[in-house]
Amino acid sequence: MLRYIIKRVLEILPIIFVVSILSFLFIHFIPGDPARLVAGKDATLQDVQNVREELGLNDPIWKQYISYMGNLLQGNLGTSLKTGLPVSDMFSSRFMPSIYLTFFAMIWATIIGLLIGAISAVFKNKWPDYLGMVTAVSGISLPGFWLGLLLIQLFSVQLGMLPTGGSEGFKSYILPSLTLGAGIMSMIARFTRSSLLETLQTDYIRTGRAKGLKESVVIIQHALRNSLIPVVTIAGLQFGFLLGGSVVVETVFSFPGMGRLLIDSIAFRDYPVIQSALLLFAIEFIIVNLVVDILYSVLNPKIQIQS
Amino acid sequence: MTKKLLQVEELQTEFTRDKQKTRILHGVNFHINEGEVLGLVGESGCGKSLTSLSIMRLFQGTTGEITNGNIYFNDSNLVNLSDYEMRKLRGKQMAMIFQDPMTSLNPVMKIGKQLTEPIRVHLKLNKSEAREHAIAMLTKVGIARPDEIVDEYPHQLSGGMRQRVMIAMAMSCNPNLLIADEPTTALDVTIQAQILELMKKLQKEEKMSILLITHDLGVVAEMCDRVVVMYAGKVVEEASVYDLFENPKHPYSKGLIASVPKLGEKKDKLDSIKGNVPNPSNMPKGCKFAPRCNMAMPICHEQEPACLAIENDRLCSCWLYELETR
Amino acid sequence: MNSVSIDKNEKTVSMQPKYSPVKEFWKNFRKQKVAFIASVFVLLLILVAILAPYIAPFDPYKPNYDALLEPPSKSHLAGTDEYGRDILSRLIMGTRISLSVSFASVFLGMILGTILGLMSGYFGGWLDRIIMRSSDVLFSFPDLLLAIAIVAILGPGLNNVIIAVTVFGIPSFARLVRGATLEAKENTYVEAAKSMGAPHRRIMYKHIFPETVSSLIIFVTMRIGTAILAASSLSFLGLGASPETPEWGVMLSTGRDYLGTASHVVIVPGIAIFLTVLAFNLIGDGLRDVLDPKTKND
Amino acid sequence: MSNTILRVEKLKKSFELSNGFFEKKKTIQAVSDVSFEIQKGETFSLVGESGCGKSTTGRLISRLLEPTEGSIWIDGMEVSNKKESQLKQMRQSVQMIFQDPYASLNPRMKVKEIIAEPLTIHTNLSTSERQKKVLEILEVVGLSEYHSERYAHEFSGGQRQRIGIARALIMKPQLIIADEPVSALDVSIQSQILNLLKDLQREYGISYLFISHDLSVVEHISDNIGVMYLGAIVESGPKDTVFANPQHPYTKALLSSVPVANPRLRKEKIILKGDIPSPKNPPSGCTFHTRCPFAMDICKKEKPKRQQLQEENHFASCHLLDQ
Amino acid sequence: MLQRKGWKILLLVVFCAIFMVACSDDKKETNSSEGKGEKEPTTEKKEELVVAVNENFISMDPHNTGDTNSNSVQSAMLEGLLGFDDEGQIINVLAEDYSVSEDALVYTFKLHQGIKFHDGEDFNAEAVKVNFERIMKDKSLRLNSRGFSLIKKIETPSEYEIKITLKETYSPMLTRFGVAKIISPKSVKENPADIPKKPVGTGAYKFGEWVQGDHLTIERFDDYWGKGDRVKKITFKPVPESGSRVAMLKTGEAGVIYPVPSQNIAQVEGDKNIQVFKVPSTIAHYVSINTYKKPFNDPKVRQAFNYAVDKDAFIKVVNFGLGVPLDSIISSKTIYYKKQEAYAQNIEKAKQLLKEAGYPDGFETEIWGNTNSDTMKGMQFIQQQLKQIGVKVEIKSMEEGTLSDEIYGAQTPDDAKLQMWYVSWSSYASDVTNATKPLFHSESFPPNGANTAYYNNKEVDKWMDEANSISDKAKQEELYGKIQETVYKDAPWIFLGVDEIVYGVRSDVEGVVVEPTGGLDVKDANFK
Repeated sequence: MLRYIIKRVLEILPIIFVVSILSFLFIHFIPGDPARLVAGKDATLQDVQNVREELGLNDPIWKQYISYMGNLLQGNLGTSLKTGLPVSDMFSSRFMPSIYLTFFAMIWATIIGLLIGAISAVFKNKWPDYLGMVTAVSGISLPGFWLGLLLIQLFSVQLGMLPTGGSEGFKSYILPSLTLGAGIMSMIARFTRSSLLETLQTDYIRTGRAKGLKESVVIIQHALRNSLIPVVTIAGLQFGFLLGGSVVVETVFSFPGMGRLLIDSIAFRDYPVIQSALLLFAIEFIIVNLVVDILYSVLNPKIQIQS
Repeated sequence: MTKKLLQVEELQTEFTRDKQKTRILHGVNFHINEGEVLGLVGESGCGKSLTSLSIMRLFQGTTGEITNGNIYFNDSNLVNLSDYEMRKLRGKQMAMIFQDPMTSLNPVMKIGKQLTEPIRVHLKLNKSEAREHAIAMLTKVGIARPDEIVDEYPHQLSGGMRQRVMIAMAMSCNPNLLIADEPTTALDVTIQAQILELMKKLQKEEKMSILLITHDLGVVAEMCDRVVVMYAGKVVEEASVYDLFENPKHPYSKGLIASVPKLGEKKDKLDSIKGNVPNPSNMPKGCKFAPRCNMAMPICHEQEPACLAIENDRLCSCWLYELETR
Repeated sequence: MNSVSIDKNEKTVSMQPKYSPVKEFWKNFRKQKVAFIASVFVLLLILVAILAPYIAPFDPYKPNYDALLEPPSKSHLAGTDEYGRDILSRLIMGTRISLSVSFASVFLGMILGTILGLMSGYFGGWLDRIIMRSSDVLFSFPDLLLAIAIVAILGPGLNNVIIAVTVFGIPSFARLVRGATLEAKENTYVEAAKSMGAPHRRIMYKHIFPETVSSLIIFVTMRIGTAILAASSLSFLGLGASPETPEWGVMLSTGRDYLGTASHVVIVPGIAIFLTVLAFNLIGDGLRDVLDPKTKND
Repeated sequence: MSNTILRVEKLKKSFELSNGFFEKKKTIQAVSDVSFEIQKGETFSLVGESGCGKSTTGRLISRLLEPTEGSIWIDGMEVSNKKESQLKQMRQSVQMIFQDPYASLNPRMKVKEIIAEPLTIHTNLSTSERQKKVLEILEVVGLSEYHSERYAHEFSGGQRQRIGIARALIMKPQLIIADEPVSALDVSIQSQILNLLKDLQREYGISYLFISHDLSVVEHISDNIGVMYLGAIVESGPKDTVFANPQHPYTKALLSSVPVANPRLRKEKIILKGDIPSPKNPPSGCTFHTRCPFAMDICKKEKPKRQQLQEENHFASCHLLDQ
Repeated sequence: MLQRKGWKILLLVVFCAIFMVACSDDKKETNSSEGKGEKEPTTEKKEELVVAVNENFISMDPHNTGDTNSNSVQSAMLEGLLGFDDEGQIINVLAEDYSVSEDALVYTFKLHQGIKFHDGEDFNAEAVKVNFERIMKDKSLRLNSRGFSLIKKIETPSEYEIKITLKETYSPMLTRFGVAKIISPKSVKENPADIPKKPVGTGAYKFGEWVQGDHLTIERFDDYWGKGDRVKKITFKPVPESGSRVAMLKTGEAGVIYPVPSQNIAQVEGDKNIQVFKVPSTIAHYVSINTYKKPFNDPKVRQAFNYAVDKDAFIKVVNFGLGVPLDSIISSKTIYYKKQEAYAQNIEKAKQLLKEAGYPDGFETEIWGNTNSDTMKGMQFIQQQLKQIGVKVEIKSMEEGTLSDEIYGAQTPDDAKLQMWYVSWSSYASDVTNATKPLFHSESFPPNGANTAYYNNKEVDKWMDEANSISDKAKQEELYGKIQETVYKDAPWIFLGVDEIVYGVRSDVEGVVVEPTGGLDVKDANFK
């Protein structure tokens, strides 16, 4: 198992390398001169050039990349062009709230999604199924930011029950994670339903019934676990969607997380911050998929992990 | 002389699709004696598998339902039992093995767990007792290293081994009746020979009855005491295995037996039955075999023949004999 | 040819009406009541989009500084916005924009993705690896960010929104088609065509592509919903259509400042987006039930 | 020699399996040693259990797969080393029929399109000319014009297989490779198709490479047969000789395992122990030694050679024959 | 097989651990927020003031700060030699007195004695020198390019006297001495990396903690040299969503919110617990018109635009009725402001002017701006207004970086693609140079400045240069009067309006002021 993980991590490295190059190229490809933005609208050409020199933006791109990567390997994410603060400092207070946010979103979405999906499948073409599926389809059809705005209006402004934003205390996570998870919840519910329906048609479910097992045992012990396998894959893939969605949700809820930092930094062409944030996102995504793969092998004995 | 273990009377089963009912079984009649191997033969779509599912009442998740008829098993009518009572029977007194051992075992559950499930439910053994029982069953069906196999997953076993596991599972509560639905169709010939041999041996040892459902006349000839031939949801002929192969009465049985190429038999041309099996939603009027029958008479296209005893222990559903006996 | 045992058992076939895939599809699709209603809704939307300039009660661009942010009333059924423009008229015009943006981007993405996916799945090998690895990399960036980047590079405007939404749809289409291709490739009739010496082009076009069509149709329908959402998210972040455009996302974005004071400005376009996306998703679901053999169970 | 339509020599095919970047590659020997020939107008059958490589052999001959080693001559021309672009001639003279009549016909094409596909690929005939040919061939396989406008899935298995045969026949091929053509069919239909195949052979002088696991069917249709086990032909010869006087223990066991449709002929069988080994790691020496009731020490170490037996064209590979 | 089970357990443990970390963290925070006491009415004097602002703080480095909010926080902690009063005019702070030489090149400051930094260091001329030298050396600091790079030498004749000589005249220098806050020389020498994170100054408050993106806290410095009673602790919170800020003020979660979103003013104005203040600012909104390009090289076209736009409607529609029309090229709060006769809306006259210029049917043009919702709103307004005189305007809202690239990427006026730019400008009320030179001087064409109107008037150039080279205030006033008159008539802009800044304060809070520049001054904040 350990060997497998090491192997997988080794496989990740080249991907991260490619991602780092791509994101580097990508941010330098976007028009916009950070030196100009740092210097201000009223700055003279000389001022701008001074700033550019000072920030090392006059070096050729490959040189900038190498120095960035060199610093990165020493654990130094660089210094923000906009704030002059170390990027790691800017991340430290924003990273965990973002992680919690995605995590809460993922968790409620998974639990509720599985529940709705399973109920829908078991009561196929009966009212619980219809209700469940209407909920699910609505969930993916709602624009995230709109849902967020409405939730703020209802729960924060009208009812005053929950804070409108920030990351202070569990309460402030409720609305953003609700908004963020809605889409995933729907996806999971739909996949669980169809996967479970497919599983319920299989021969081994019939075998289970032929053994004289209770229907609940058949569904929970035999069917559910098998139908989880595709659901896990989907959930993993959707995580990328979550990261993307967090950008919008964090904006709506003025949530101090990585997504908003990224948007702000893009606006300011704060290269070191964008670069590191993108890398972090990619790594997060890759790690989640690694976890999914491991989970997958736990669920599916056919995927043997050689130790 | 012999006691009837299972008696199926006028069994009718229907499926609903788009609010339309399609009858697949059109009144099936047959019985199984204690300690007997009964073969149920017929081509695909004739309803033989559905007959077995009807007996087990395994309709969950489908729209199938028994709309008429009785199934007497050990004096109780299975049609009238509650779901709970039925569950108590399934796996305990009536067990079943299926065609495809690859898909009939749960891929994510260890063999041991799957085997002990019916043991724990029906025999009320605790975990370790059940495990021991399971290992004993695996030994019985000729699996080497049974104590290791219980901790393995189905995909780690070969097809033959899996079918052995299925048999062990079916036999674990010592059932009176084993329904084997095409148990060897998915297996290679040499493995089929092993499994058939095993089933024969177990049947003799345990003195149980087997309802063997197959399309392979060779398997029937090898295994069965008596044979029921089905066509389009009905029994067309019932006879002892010797009678049937030596002197088939129904034109369908005749055609079927004649169309099988037999080893060592030199024929330039095989006999065959013309046409195709009719679609269940679009059954011909009268005798369902009439459109394909060489000996069809006008009445055959009009009216369905009854199933009549034509000799000792022989039944046949054909106007040829009905007219004869009249 | 007397020796051949001829059997023209026409009866079993001729009793059924002649089979036509379109009729069959129609017959099954009509049974999907929800999806059917949803498609009627979408057809209406398309009609509204086509007739928009004729049915809009007011000029959707004309401001009226004396009637700012009026709640829904008899004259303005959906109220007015922050310039006193009639929201209903803007909504009607917006149908045209939102639908055409999403249709265009989805179809472009579909065409490109399908070509890539077909090639990737059919030829396999290094081509497959390159295409799939690149889509992996694309996937590892949050898709909205990708769109933001593209718009940042290309500049704002509806055309660039279309390009952005197209680009981030390509990998999904490529993956879907690749999967379907791999599956279709396993069909014996593909092998049969190969054994007859059919060229790759013919096999891909005649035997493999048609197999991917039904999953494509389903995906396209769902994707249109996603595209509407993506385009409006971009507009919401100020990167989409120019602000006077009555695009639904823009309406939402500019309206959000008035949520507390004139909530109809936000709620109305939000509902329009929601219902439209919902309709497309419901149609997709219905199509899946009709077209996807996997979920067909009787 | 000119009478030989197909000659296969020492055919080998191995597949490489890899699980990922860092895994060692594994090789599967799907076909390790196959040699035989088919005369014009004759049927040669390859028989064996699943995984023995008989279908792979068929695919190699039709060049759906590239042989790793060995040579294939069709009508005197070597095709094993030719590129796809050079195979036009061969693609016309060799046609295939497949096991699953459901999967081998494109469900989205009308029957006439399916049958005309080889014509579309290889000829420049006009639509009406193609149509004419299609109707002719439909007649031959026992279908009518009426069927040509329909889709394949509207037909029953037997009818579909007829369509498949019509498609193979339309180019007037010299050799048809039939991969388990009847094993998916019900017995009553199976016999119709077998009869049709035999009739066509008589009429057009086609040769068949008939691949099947069903010994009874094989006995009925073949002139010569080859018995395969784990990628190699272990015994081959004229049908009558092999069936009446099998020499390889595997052939014997196989023949004895077939259930006989006659209850009076129930007999003691040779039951082989164990399962068929995986081609991923085939046993050493004679690949059959793990299951052979007569295995000797030498069988574990040495591969037996192919030997000519008393009767003409009867070959077998077994150490027992040396005793 | 045990291995598999082991993994399941491990996974479970990991999940639980993350959960627990998450939860425990939350609990802590929830407790602390409950303990803040704002929610429970207490009779005791409150000790913590929460200030909700609209944006994140960027940096605490006073020499490198461009944003208002960071500035507001800093000004409670740090002080400069000079400072600004409520009207934005220059006053003495750390300097007891100062003088400027006739040639406007030498600045001499006399410093207050006995002042200590928060870290115990003494404030003296040496400390000032260390600060100024830091700015002079590091070219990436904002203040470097704003005057300090012009310093020729710094002399410290005595411990509390400092003399600064410039290479060339630079009239905003006094303002710069107000902006350049002095931080402890120890931190400059020993911990320069910490300056943007936790500055050490001489102000009334000292730095507490800063959780990026969440809050920043400052605490009362009890050894402050200045006078006054003030609250013990102030917490600044960035709350970008307008509605949320208002909600915080209403619930008392925040004692001060800044700014109050204009569309929400109505919601809070009636509340007796809340006071709403409106302050005229130096923030001028305008559309700069590329005077170098056809058809805008004709002043008639530009004047026509000015006549076409209804400034009152602008304030009503775009600014929620807040603000005043821009009736000069600088805001009324800026020094030397001279009111001009505003262009009142007159469509007929506008059409007439267009006709005279040769465009009776109008023409097509485009307007650029960033993606702020306010900007987009303003651009739409311009579009609607110009439509009345037949001019079709296409709106191009660009993301800030792209926009600046498009504008400053043009190396010569010929390269410029810009036609109209919707933008705003603000400078210190005391600094008229910066409110004019970068915008109207011909040396300031992009990329060398923000003269995006490519306004080129040699006479105006001359006046500006002259005003910059002297220290005579009366003369300066005269010169700037002429400049305003000339430029306003030439109409290189569409003059729109000057913002009013709105901030909300709970009734029990006093001493909170907003300067015209937009800086929030809380150093004298207290509860009543």
